[in-house]
Amino acid sequence: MPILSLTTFLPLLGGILILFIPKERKDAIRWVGVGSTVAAFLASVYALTLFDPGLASPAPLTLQMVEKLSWIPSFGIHYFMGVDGLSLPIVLLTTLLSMAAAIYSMNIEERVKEYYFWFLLLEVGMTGVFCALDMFLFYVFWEITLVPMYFLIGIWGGPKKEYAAIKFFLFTLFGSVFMLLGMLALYFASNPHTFDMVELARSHAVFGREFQIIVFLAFYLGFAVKVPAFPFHTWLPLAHVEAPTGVSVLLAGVLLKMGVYGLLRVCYVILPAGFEWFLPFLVIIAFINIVYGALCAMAQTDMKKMVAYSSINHMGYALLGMAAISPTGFNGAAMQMITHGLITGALFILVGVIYDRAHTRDISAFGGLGAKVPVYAGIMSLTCFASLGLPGLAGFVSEFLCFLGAFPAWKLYTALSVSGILITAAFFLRMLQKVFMGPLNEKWAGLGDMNARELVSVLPLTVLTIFLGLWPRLILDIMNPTLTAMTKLFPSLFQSVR
Amino acid sequence: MSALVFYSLSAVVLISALGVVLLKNTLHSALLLGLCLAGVAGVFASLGADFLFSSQLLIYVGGIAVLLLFVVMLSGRSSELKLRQVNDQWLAALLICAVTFLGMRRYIFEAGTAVLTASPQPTTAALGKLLLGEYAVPFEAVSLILIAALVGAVVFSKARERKP
Amino acid sequence: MTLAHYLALSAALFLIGLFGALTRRNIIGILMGIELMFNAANINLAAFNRFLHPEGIVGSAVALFVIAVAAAEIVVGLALVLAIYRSQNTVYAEDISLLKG
Amino acid sequence: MIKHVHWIALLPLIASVVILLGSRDNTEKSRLPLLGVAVMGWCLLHSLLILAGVLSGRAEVPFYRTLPWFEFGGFEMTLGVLIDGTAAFMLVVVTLVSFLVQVYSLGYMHADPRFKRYFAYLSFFSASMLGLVISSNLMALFACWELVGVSSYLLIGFWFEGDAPAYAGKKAFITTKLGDLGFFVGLLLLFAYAQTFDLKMLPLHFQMGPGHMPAWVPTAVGVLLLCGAAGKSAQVPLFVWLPDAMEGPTPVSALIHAATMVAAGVYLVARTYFIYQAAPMALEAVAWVGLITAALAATMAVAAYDIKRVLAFSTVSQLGFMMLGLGVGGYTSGLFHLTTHGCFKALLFLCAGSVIHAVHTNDMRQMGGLSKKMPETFITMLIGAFAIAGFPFLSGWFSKEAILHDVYRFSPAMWCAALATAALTAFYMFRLVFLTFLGISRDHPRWEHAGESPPVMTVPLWILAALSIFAGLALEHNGIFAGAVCFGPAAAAEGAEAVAHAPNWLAWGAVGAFALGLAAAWRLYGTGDLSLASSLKRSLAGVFDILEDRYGFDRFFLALVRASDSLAAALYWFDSNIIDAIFVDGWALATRALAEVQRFFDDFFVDGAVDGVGALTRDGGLGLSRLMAGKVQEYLLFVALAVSLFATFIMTR
Repeated sequence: MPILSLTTFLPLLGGILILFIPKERKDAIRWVGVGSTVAAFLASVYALTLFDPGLASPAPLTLQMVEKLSWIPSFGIHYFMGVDGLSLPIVLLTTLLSMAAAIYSMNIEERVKEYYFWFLLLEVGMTGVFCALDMFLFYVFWEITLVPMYFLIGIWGGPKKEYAAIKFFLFTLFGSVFMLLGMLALYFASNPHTFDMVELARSHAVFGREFQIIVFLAFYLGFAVKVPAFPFHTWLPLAHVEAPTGVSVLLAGVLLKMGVYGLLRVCYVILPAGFEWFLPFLVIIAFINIVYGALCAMAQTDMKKMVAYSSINHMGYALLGMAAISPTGFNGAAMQMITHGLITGALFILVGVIYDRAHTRDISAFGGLGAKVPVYAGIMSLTCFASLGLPGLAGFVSEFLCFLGAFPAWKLYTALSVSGILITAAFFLRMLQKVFMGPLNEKWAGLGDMNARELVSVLPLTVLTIFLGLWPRLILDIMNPTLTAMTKLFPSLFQSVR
Repeated sequence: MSALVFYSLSAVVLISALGVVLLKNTLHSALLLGLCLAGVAGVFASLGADFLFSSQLLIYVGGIAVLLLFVVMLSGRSSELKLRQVNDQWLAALLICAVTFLGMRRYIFEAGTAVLTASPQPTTAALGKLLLGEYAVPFEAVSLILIAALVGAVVFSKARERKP
Repeated sequence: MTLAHYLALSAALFLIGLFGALTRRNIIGILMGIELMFNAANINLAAFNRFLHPEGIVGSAVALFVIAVAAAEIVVGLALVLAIYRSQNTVYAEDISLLKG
Repeated sequence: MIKHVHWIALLPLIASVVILLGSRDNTEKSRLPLLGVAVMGWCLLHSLLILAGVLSGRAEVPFYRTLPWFEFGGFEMTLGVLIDGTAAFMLVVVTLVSFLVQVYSLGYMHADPRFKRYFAYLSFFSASMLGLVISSNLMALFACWELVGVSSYLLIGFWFEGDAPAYAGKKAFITTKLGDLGFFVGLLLLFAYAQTFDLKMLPLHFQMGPGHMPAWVPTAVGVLLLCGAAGKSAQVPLFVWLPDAMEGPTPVSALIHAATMVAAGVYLVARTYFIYQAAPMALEAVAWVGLITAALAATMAVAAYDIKRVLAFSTVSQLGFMMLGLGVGGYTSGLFHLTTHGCFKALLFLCAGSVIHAVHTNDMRQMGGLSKKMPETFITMLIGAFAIAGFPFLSGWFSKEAILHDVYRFSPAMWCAALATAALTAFYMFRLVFLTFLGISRDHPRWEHAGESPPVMTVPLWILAALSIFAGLALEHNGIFAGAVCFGPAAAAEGAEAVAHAPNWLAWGAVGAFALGLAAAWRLYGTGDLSLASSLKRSLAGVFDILEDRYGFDRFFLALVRASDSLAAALYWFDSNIIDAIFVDGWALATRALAEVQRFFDDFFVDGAVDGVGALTRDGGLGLSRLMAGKVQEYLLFVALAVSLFATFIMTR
């Protein structure tokens, strides 16, 4: 039973179904939309039950639930889908966040039909990226995510939505063009010309060092835009601020992971020499991401922009973890992707909740809401604490593993990056203090607490955050074997870091 | 002795030709044309082409020159006699003639080394056989041309009833 | 006398005829110039016949043909002149430019 | 009995969740807080049984049980309990004080609209503190450490309607978090070389001698852990948050900022003492930090007028003493002082709470003569003051005596400073008692309104007072405490024989300091007329201001915060203007300019060429047509021209 294709293309089925529903029947559209995301989530959970974590061997990529059909024989391109310890959790995260975002987006009133169609198409693209194991297919899914996101931001966005949508689109396209070049270079360099990642991974010894470095840089550009790594991050705050709540949940929750996933899956496995050459720069960029992101977040007054910059900070931890090439580091980076997805997804939903009521995200405009909306205040505080890495919540475990992995290899940078945690704590607490504490601002006297829809969309994320924080074994057992095997792939390389 | 004949004949021909070309009065130039044609007939005679000599005299001098005179008389009016007969492109024409002469000069002086050898034979009989034997087709063609010309001339010179 | 003399004579006659045709304003003058050029050609033909192929008579035959054609041509030309004269009241070449480009 | 020790931490956690999510009614009427008190009572009982087991030797010490928590890349993180003498005593102190404070709070917080949530936070705090005490894994300890930080943040900022508590809560969390960074890096360094966090395995790594890990590692880890401890236990650089933390309800101060949380730092140093044994330099650092903190805090306490701030500075000072004790190798004395301090400091805070509850003000200048109005509180507070000041044979005297003894053995100079601080301690404690209870009332309406607190508040006071008197005797009696709480068997023996041959005048030094402090306090404040005190204050105005300003530490940290804010603003400006505007939008402008150039080139050259050819042919055609003017002779002329050219060029070749 092709479970991965099912998980990927169920939303598409839902999308097509939606096209047949007349525009006026908004509720029908909403239920079909949410229904298909729920179906996709159930499919991915079923995939989880099929997954056998122990099956990781030192071969480049040991994949499970593999579907391989020849698609374009003349170029040797296959429809090649498969998952391993690294990609399955992210697929689960994608479907979960899509479900939460879909539920939350039920309050969208204008052009519901298009919204849900684009939304489901986006989900197809995202899930596909993480399952695809043929470079060509990977690139196709990568581009599929771009178009819906452009429309979603461009139509339902905030005041400067067009500018943000265009900037987002061009920026990512700029990156993916170089990625395409890298892909073609790999295709022509491999002697039986192939796009298949597993073959490329096996034949990485064939590629010369300089070749690997250049191709790595091409790929890095494509992924750095998505991560977002330091110089290429300016689209993120803008896109987040302008995107509607449901979309920015997905934007932060999943799209950022495509960058880090790409670096691990493509750059590390296929171009190890390039990755090793770039390592010192990667650590510096990670350090900048962490401290720079945190400091920029501190200077924000707009809640959403602040959370956007905090995502840059958290992705910095993932980069740092990855730069360690140690099993702990990789586990940290992979888990950071999951926990950041959950926490920032919840944060964006919560910011959306207050925005829907108050139509402003300016932190200083609020005050003393703690007494007025206790449930919202409680969940928001919990999520903020999770985001700043309070132990007992998911954020801490992944952050701790990233630092634990990175410290032996890069002592100085890790020690300096730890200051990022303090700055994160500072700006989140400042936000909590300004919004929830102090005298109640009369303007918000009539503010209502969270309604059922919002609670249903945010609670699964919060519960998972707490559960992962207390019992990380749930995720780590899936990832650990694969990632440990990945670190053992290149015994000769990465001596500087051993 | 033949040199004298040649030079005198060529003098007659060239001077009358110049006269035809340069004289203001068309009538005079028509007359001089007749004289020039007669000179040419003489040259034919010096070349031993007896049939040509006679046909030249007969057709050109007798026919065409006289015809020209008629037409000059018909179209001529006293007022035009004094008008300048030469148009404004004479300089260009002079230059072209000079250039052409220079171009042909080499051929004339190089080719003309042949010297008169045998005496001339009567040509009329041979011409007759040739025209009706080998050249029968061109002979018929020429007769057609002549008829066409005849009919054309009659059509043109017929008085027209319609608007002027 | 050598062929060169005759060729010189016919060349001179030809050029005079050409000059006449180009410069005379009166159409009849032009026709006369053309007649001179015909005669120059005939002299050439006769001279070649006499000097280069004394035994043959082709030169004279062609000359004859030339004479015939010239006659036909001059007849038509003069008829035209008369027609133009009658309709345009002029025989000067510059005035007749109906067939302008 | 010791097998269920993990329940001591888990039960309060469950209780806090139940209380928080239980009934919707947030006020006093809900019965849930009693659940919290009951659970804490059970934990206290259980801890006492464990302590009894440990002291009597029946319980297997150190008790060590773990279960696998999660694996990552070949390493295994375990979660478990490690109970030794120190932990047992610490358990008792925490559960005892927590139980008494919860009972006391039933009365103190009765009018609060969020009564239920308060008890939920208290249970959550107790759970995380107990988790910290019993955990066998340094990472789990760090986790509980942060949870304790968060619960203190929640409790300090409990009345978040006001700006001050909210700001104090945030300040407390950020300052402790600053210290925790050091702790965090220390853990990373530790793991980098020891590959484990388990408190049972770690000592082996550190006793293996220099071969196993570079020499600088133990010292670095020790100093970094000290940073964490300094943050949490309010030592010198990072103590700024404790005085402001008094914004929280007084029982909170009593529980968290007197007995338990602030002791966590000392407990951490004690728990990882094997690291400090392997790094004498780090140990000395601990000693010096302790001494400086004790001295500075004592001086600042003298200048404070807010009753809770005085006690806060006193806590910082006593913590300094404990650190000093540990720093000079007096493992047992430091922890003994920690235990006794837990009791009488909680007592003092609760008495202060009862006073504040009565007169509704913190400022001592508005009090005075309350002894007649609140006799029970007065007597218990007096006992507390005597205990902390070091009145002979009370608990404070025993533990402080032990510390002074170890300090003297370490270095007499430090002993003098410590003795001076002890004198100061006596002075400011009695100043506080005399200002509050003796003399004439300086604010008559408040004095009138004041009345003794209800029994639910005074009973815990009496229990604590009794403990303050007898705890010292009980624990000192034939070295019960020393026996259980010592770093390895050798230390116990060496401790005992050291007491024997110390000079006999040493014991009287402490008593002399106590007498001196008491006399000075009586002279200045006891007799009711405060003329001499105010004159003294005017003359030493300069010194007084420095003390008021807490030696500029506050201003330093505020400046630090402002600096980071401006740095953040500058970076954000850089991000949005330089990177965003120039590189990204600039790039867009560049491409648009390029497009403009191309358009110009396209219009001018390519188009121009095409039009040019068209014009050329048209003009050419026009020119040629003039040639065909209908002049027959001109045509003839051209024909002749062609003939002549033919003649000259072609024929001559």
